Amino acid sequence: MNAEARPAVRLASSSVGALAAMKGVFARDMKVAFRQRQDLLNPLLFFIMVVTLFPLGVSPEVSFLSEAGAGILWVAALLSVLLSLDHLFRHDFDDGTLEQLVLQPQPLFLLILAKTVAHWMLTGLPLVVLTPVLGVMVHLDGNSIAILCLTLLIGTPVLSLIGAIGAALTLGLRSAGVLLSLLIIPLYIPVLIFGTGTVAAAAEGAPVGAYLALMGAFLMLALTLAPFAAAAALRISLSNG
Amino acid sequence: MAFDSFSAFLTMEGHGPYVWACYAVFFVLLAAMMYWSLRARKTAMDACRRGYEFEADKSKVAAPAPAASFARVNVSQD
Amino acid sequence: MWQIFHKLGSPKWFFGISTRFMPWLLVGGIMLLLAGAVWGLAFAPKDYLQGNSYRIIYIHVPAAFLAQSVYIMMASAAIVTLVWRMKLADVFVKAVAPVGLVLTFLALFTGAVWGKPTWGTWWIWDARLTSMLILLFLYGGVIALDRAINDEKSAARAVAVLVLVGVVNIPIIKYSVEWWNTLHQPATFKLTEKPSMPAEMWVPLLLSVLGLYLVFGWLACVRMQTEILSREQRTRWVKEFVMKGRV
Amino acid sequence: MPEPLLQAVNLQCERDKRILFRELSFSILPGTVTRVEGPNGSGKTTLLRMLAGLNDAWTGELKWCGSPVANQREAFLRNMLYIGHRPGIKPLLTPMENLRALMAGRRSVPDAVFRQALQGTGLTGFEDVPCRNLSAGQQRRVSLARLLIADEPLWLLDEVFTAIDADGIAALESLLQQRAAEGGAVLVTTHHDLALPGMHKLILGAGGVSDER
Repeated sequence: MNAEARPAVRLASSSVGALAAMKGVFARDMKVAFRQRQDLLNPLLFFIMVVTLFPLGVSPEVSFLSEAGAGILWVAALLSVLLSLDHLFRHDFDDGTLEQLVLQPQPLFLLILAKTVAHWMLTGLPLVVLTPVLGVMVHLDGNSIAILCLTLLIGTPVLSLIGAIGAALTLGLRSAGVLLSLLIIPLYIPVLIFGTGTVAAAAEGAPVGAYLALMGAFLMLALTLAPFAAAAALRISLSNG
Repeated sequence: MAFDSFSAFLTMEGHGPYVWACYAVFFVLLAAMMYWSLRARKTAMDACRRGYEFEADKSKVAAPAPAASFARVNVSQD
Repeated sequence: MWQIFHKLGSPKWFFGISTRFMPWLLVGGIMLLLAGAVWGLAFAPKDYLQGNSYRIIYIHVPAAFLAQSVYIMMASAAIVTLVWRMKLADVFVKAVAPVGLVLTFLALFTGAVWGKPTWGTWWIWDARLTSMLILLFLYGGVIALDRAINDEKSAARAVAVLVLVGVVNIPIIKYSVEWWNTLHQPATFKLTEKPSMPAEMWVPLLLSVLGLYLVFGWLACVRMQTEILSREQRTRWVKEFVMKGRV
Repeated sequence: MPEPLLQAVNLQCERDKRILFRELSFSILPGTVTRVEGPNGSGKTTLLRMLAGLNDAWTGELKWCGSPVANQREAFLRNMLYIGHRPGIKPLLTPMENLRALMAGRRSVPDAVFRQALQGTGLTGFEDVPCRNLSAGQQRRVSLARLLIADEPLWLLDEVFTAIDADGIAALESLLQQRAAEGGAVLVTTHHDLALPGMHKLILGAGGVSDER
């Protein structure tokens, strides 16, 4: 066969924009989640149950609860996010869609960012919405509840973003769930400290603007760095699998 | 010397047990870590040596791995 | 340039050079460490505030100092692993992580024991002790991840990512823990912060810090050699070293 | 001689201290079908994953249209289609939704085209049924529907004939041949007895090469 007989190869040069690709990832994750609505309730139920344990296990007294309430809610929220992280990449990894995600001609960290945003909308955001109800149940006053919601609103995306790194690192390992907690909890400590500290400061009547700004800085830092680390970790885990 | 007598050195005005316990744990753990590390290296060397000797043995009777036949294995014991 | 870099990263080269230096590291390290300890225990003057319990400083500070700088060293090696894929760098991270864990534990243990005569309690949620505890968790995570991944190349790179994420977090953790500490309790006097230390006090401290550095160097060499032996078993030079005892 | 699409120079891959292959060099020319052959454990899947960029535990050089893949990752990915062991299909989504999600990061394709592709793979009537209600072969067909609309010149297909019936296999074979005639390049691994006229072969040795370096 001579060369002229072959049709020339046509190389595709343009793909869709990164934003459209991110939208596609986000829309797919949302659709999958809503096909299994009952699973969306799990972190919320877990959140409520952990909070319930404290009045039962420590003390139902108003003075204790109103003092410790913000911390209890923050720890419970942190644990529920942690619980949901294992699923962030696992199902995609098992059915092969994660390979196809990595092979999209797009910057991987942006796709991971889209996935993380979807994860936050499905776990972190509902927790924030539920917080006022639980805040009333642990006798927090109105101002504290408002500040608490605000700190959770800024803090839970950070939890999802840092968690994505851990989920990517432990992908495909046995006992990945426990390992994930071991890796991620130390990294969650600053967010927890500032989240509860802000509420405590507000309860003492101190201005909280600076603390909220600092938490916002955490969020910005996590938004810029975490997707890169998660993308690197994901490539390593896929290479292994 | 910061102490008047050897017994004062040991008791350190009541702080002796804390100080000596710290030093003991520190040096014991450090020594243990050094010992373990040395032993691990020796184990690794031995494993290598065994590997080479096994290889040397095997090369004398180098036979290609047989192809899979999927023949049933007779397990009857009569 | 690249040739030199490559040579520096070659396990064979490392094996030769480290075998030559190790006796010096070991002897020097132990001598310095013992000199620092004897001087600190018997000859340094008593602290007017804390009495003799402060003598724990001569092992607490070296352990705490090393524990933190080992993590920084691991982070530097992690960058080298990820960017240049130098074999020695990930051998280093894998080899020294358990040493870092033990040193962190020692810093915590000596800190706690020191706390008993000073504060009257074994454990206090002091900023330094708390961030040491978190450092212990970070080391634990690194070791757990390394053990969980079978393939050693993937393990090295995954651990490198984790160490780097951790090192970005360390200043944040330190800062937040200090802030949290001031929020919950008024600052009492700190264990190791002295307005001014007379030379008879800090010279032995310097000796023991240096000594522990050298002992750490020796430990790192031994453990890296162990790791290299099992990784490079199939190369000719390892075979020669194992069978004939020289590189 | 046309310029090779993909060129591999001195590939070496080691897995769990075992060298799968080394000094492996080959070129993939446009207009060819190449079958990767070798016994179980010889590294066929690993090779394909390496070429696709999923596995990076290897040394050597990979060139796309003459320059290293690493320098033009996105351009390479845009022109490469990989279908692996795992079909990449979400069981909770319908075939239509799956195809949409798979193509979302590549190019925009109207729904009518997806429907046509699904019909082409024999899934008429199943377009909007969740994939978990489909059989293994049908799920495989969903991912193969991408081949009917692919504009990527390089296809890497790992065991794609698995769970496909005899008629389907025959149709797929002619699809691969047609693609090659159009100027595409196809790399397949299969245990099915694939024999296309003019097919190239890439033979990997038995695993366990572990002599001295």
